[in-house]
Amino acid sequence: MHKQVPFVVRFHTRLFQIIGCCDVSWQTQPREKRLAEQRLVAWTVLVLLIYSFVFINTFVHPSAFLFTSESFGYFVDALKVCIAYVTVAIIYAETVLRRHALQHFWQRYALLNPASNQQVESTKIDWRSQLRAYHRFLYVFYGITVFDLILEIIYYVMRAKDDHMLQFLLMFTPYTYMIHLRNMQIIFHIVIINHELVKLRHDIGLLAEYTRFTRSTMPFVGFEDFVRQKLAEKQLIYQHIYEMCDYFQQALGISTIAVLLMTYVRLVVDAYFTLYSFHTKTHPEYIENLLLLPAYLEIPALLLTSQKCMNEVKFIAFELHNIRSSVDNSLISIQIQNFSLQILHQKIRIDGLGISALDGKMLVSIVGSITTYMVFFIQFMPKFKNL
Amino acid sequence: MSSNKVKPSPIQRHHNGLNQFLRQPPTHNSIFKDMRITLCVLKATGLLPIYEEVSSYEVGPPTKPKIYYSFFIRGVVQTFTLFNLYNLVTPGSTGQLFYSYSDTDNVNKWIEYLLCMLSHSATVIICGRNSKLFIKILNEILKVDEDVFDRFRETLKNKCGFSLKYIVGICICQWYLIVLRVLAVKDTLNVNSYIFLFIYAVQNGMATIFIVFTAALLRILKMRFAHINTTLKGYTYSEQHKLRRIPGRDRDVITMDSFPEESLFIYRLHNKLLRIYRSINDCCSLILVAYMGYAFYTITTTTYNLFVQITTQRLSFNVLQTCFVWLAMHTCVLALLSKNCGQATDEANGTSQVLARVYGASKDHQNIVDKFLTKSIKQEVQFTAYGFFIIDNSTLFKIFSAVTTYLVILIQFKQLEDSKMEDDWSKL
Amino acid sequence: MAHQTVQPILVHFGTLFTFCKLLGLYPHDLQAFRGIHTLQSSKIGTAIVVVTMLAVVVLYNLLIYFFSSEDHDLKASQSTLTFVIGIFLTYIGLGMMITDQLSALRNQSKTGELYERIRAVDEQLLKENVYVDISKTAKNILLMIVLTVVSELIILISTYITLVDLTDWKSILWLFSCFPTLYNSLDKIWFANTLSALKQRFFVINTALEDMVESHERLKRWTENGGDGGGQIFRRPSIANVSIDPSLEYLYKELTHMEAVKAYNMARNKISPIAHSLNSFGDALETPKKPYKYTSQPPTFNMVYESELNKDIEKVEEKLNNLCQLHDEICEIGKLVNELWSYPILVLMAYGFLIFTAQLYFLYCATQGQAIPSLFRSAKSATITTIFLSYTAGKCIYLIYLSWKTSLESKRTGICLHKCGVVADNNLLYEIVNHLSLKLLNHSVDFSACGFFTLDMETLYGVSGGITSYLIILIQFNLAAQQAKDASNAAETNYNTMLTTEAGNTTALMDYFTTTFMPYAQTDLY
Amino acid sequence: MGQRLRKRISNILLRVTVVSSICFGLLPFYYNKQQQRFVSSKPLLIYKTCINVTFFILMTFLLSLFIEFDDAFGAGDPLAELLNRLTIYISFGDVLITWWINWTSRQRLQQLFNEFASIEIDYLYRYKYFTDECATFDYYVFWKVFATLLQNLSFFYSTTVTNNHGWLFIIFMFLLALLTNIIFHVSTHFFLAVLFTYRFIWVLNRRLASMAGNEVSSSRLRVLSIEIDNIAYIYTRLIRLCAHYTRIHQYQLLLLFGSMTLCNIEVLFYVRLLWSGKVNELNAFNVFAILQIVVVNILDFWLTITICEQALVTSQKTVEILRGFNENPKYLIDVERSLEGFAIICSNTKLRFNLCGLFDINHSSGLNFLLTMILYLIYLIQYYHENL
Repeated sequence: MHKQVPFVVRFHTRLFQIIGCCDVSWQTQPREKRLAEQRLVAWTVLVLLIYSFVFINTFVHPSAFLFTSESFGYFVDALKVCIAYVTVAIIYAETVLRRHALQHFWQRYALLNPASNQQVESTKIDWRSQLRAYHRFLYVFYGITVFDLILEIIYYVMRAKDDHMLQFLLMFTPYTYMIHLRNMQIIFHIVIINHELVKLRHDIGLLAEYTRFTRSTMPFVGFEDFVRQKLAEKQLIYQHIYEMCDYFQQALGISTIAVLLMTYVRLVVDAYFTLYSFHTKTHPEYIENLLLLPAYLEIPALLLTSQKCMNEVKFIAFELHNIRSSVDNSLISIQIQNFSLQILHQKIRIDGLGISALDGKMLVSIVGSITTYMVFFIQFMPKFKNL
Repeated sequence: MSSNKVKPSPIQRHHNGLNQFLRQPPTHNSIFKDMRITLCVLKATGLLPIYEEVSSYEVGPPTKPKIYYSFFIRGVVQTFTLFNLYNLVTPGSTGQLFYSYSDTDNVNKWIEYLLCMLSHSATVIICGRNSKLFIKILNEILKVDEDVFDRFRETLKNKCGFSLKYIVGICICQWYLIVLRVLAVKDTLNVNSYIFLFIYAVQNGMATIFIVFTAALLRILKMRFAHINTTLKGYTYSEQHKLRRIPGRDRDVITMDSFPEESLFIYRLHNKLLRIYRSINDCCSLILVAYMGYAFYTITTTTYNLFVQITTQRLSFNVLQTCFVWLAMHTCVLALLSKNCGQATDEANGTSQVLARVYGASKDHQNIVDKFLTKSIKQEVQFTAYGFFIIDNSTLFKIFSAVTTYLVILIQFKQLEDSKMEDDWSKL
Repeated sequence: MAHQTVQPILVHFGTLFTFCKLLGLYPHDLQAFRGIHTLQSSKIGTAIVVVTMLAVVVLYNLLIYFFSSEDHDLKASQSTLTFVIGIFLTYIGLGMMITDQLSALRNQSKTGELYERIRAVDEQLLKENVYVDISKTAKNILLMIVLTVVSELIILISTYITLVDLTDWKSILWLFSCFPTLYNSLDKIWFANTLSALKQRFFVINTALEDMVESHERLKRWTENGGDGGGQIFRRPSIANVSIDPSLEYLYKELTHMEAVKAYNMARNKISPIAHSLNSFGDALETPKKPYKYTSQPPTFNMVYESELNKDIEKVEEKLNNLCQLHDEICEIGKLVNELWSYPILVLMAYGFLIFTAQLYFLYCATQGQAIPSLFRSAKSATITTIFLSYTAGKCIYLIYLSWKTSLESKRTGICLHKCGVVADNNLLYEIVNHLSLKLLNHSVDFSACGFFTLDMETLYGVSGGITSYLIILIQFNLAAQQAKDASNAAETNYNTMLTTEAGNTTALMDYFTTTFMPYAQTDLY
Repeated sequence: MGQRLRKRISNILLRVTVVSSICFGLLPFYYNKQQQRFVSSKPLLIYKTCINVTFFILMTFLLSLFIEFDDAFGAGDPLAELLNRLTIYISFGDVLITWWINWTSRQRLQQLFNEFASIEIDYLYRYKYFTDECATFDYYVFWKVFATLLQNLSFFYSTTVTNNHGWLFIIFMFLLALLTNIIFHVSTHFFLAVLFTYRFIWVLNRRLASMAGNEVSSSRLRVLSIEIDNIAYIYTRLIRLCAHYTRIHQYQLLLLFGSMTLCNIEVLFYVRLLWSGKVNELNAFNVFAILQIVVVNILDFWLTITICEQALVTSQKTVEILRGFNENPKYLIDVERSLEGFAIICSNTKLRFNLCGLFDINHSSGLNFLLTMILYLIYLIQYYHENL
């Protein structure tokens, strides 16, 4: 399975294995495979243990890490940390428990791009094509990560001395990175599915082109039959993609919701602290508040990517209906009907746990509720003192 | 298989249909049997044209004098509305109607009157514009009845008895409200206020009665659709199994041989009914929007008043009664409307589900089924209020969850006022 | 006759039924159940149920009366809002229990019919030689009962010991505070298990379809590996693909300049590539023959590897038809279940929503050291509140989750059907699959509470959003009330009052704004 | 009015719109008669570039100049001022984005127009009489032009109402009017695109209905199936086209709606301020001068919303007409096949105008917009309750 996977995918999967949230190995021999998986699982559990130790340590002496000067602030801060820990725990648990689904996902992927024994020089072109294929993911991933790192460095350089904030960050930043990476992993899988869909759409578009072309000129004998056959193969491919999407949801569904929730809570809480700092101090240092700018990018990145992926299916339907069959041959029309019924049945709909389809509407609702709570905080800021 | 859930199979219906036919030939068409009074009221108030009954299955356009009569009535009503509007904007004339405690309540009451006028005049104007359309709808329904009668020898019954009850209830409510209102005001009212109240009640009544009429129309449609579905049920696989089990019945009526032409007839009927449904929706949707907005606002303010009454210590039974009457009336009418819309829509969409249970042995039967099913994938009809929102069973629920939210806003206005009063006192 | 072979699912409901009989929840006939495992309506059972119901109602009211003697100061001290909420919520539990029992009385006959139909479905499935394994049901039921009883007892006893003064003999009445929820949970256990039974039936049908797919694929694989002729036939497509690729790429470049509105008058300038690619496709033309070979092969393969999809098309059609009919029958049963339990489910959901909000609100009040209604005294300790809330929420969420899963399972049937169609690439089969999948699109089983809202995860999302926003509203009302009280004492705090009330407005309004955008029930109205 | 007159007027109006948008440098191409398609021309392109540059310079100048002016109402209220600033900035941003998108996607725009033209050529020229019958089309054109004129009028009216008449101010206002007209033009383009889609679908429906209605002789059945295939093909092209131009216009529309909503809130709030007697002069004239802005805005907004709704409703009607084919038993099998294909297309790909995937344009979301507006108004009023 190793060779047919493009290097971009391979590299990033390796990365996710290193941070311990991807427990599948691509060994072909069952024995090595089992060994590798055991190693990965052990590593995941170890990381989880480290995180839980940090968590416990945080609550053993909260005054060192948390914001304790005001009751509501303390509540919110503790809430943030707890949810972060719970999210990380969920992520790792899912990684360990649902690794077979992920395995199936990659198997389907391997089915979709069979080992093409091409000569070496073609791999040169491969580089660029792969980069183009996954550019969206690459932009999102490296963009956000680098942005975040830069901000961290700036903060570290410009921070005030003996800063209480730093301790907190030392405790909290690993969580945020963990969740960020998981989010990126989810986006990565979605992008892979999206890429497959694009390929399928493009092929069907070609078929449509041919049929339209044969409207004007006489095709070779058995052309209709050939098109029908191609369509059947495309149907098989679509079904594989659907299964990929299904396994993806089984493997990462819960943590999708968890990550969204965690990011949401973090945004709300940090908004509270921003307002608080503006409310108490006359000249607050902005750099602390700048630290959560990358977090604002996480949710749109995920939601818009999945929306794009879901829209792709519509275009497939378009292309499909552009395939014209000559009137007397009903086989192709039966095939097309079957395909569109299949699309109707096998909906590619990315929703974590069926909570809500991850698309723009969810984005709107999230933004709306964040504004709600910010206004709530603005209005209640003076009252929290005696609360 | 359980037998007590399914409707009587077509054979029996054929038989009793036949008996009915033998007993009495259909002299009167059944629409007007049980909603005659509703129609009379609507005709009298000029909302519906006063049509002729040409034959038992057709109504003709109204004659000239009757058209003039409807015009006249509408004009009178509209002038009264203008009068009310004038009274409303000139504070002096009906000032003593706004007796309430706080500023907010008065504003609410004012807006309520305004909305009532709005919905009523919307009803009148739209009815006046669509009078031909209404006659067309009635004719089409009658045509459907005729076809059904020719085919099955039976007159469909439409359970529209509720409309009469509702109308009586509404009238009683209105009178009761007038009385309560008059009693509520301390000093003696001037004539303007009396007229104002009376016209207000009339407007309310007419707007509401029209909604009841719409509900009745939908109920009629629902019965037709239901009849289609029961007829189709005879061909579903479960029925076929049962027939195979039960020996000694004449199969010829019910076996699949009769399916093609039966299905043809049924498709035709279904299309007709869908067209009627659509045209009813087009006629009434703006009226529905206006009325629902009005009812929603009224319910909200009434609940708010109730809340104030409960929370404050001074409890006046007059206001309590008023609130309860308002709530009861509007809630019942809204519930009626949404229930009927939901039922009609479900039946209309249920046809494809029933048809999906027909398993034709031969290819052409399957094709007949497919022909219908392909055209009804993800194409459920909806009864929308001018595209603003869908009216079905859940509408009432949505309305009440919206009422709570608005209630909160109102209560906070009240809090603002109280705090402001305290503020002024502390300043004094 | 198949009656012996399938064993009615009610056999496993024995413990639950006896327990319900013990508490007087279900009116059905005990002997009939013991004997022939059917639910038959009985007069005595009805009488017993009515009597127990009345007794519980009376005792519960006594309890309320006794404990509300402590509440007299509440109305004076607290904001009327708290008082009203308390009074209102006290009776919801009772109303829930009454609804359950009344609907149980109403549906006496239908319930038996329901299980009868399930048994009939099992027989049919057995005719399709699909066996439904219902052995786990008993264990599940036992587990649920144990969970329910344990959590009820924990809540009851801990509250009783910590928060009720044991000196007064009347405090024994507190025992009755747990009855409504207990009855409700038992009733819901019936619902849940019936639902999961349906889910299992759906699952069985899907697995039957997938087995056909499996066997056919195995057959294909066998023919690919074995049989020297298969070899180069299967090497062909890859070569063909290689030869195609460049032209594909070229066309791709041609096409990707323009997306959605693409290639209007492109035919002219693309003749050459298409022609080129066409004859490059031309030699790939042997590929299509491949699956025909196996599907239309004489049964020489079938001796070795059995695939139903290769048999004569009538048999396959027969089988698929039967499966679809069974699917439809199960959908009908699902509708019946939904209709039988619609009111209890609705009341349960309302109860969950209100109680969740109220308990949290009272918890807040308790932390602020304000008096709370005496029946919600469990809100005084955070741990009991947590247990109670998790118990209630678990009940609601499990039901929602289960019905969601069931409808998902029923939708999967169409997917599996299409798998069959795609795997055995055969034109006759395609027509059958089209026909049946059209039918399946119209088989709808969606669980809704009286048509108000469907029971699926989206509703859960909306409800959680609603709970938070209403909690905020309540809390800020409470703050406003407190402020007003202070203001009445001291005049100079008016300013704060102003602030608070403004706060109130903004939150409520913005909350309204969010709920406008949230996928909450009321979204469509705005 | 007479059909021919109606047609002529609407045609004139359409031509005027195209010409004026060319003058504004929005469309660098013109309609070529003999090729029957839109061709881009070098001089137009150059003209477009230079006029855009001049406009850009103008706008920077205006923006720098605008900072001097305090808020137009002089309510002396910080929040109103903030709102005012926000409105202005958003509309400036709208203009900027409009230019940017116009520049980047001019080819796509040209394809868009050409696609419309080619659909006309491919199929619809046969049914000229249907096209002429579509009265709604012309009336909506009139309405839109009327609304745009009203917008301009109200703009100048509100400038004359405000009391300070420095020449600088006058120039400023005129230039501002120019810039705002660019936005109006873009919205008009979207409107017209939707309108054309609506008319196409309407004609298709008419054609289908006539096919479903009359009995066809068995000789024409083959032709019938071919034509149904054609119609289905045109339908898919239309839907794809609609998705395309929605994607082109989405950001501009979003910003337009946003600025419209903000402006309305601001104006209504200002009316409330007037009522509260915070600002001394309150007369009917003044109130009218304020309210007409709201009315015109809402009229313009609602036109856009309602034409989208019209298109949606018409495309839903198609399926009902297809149902009408059920009533005729004796079609050949291939007619049935093409009908089923068309039905499946309809169920698979529905017409929708989706802005950035955030929300669709139809009546319900229009209602949402209005309600949000009222909501924020209430919020402002409550916020200022104690000093009103």
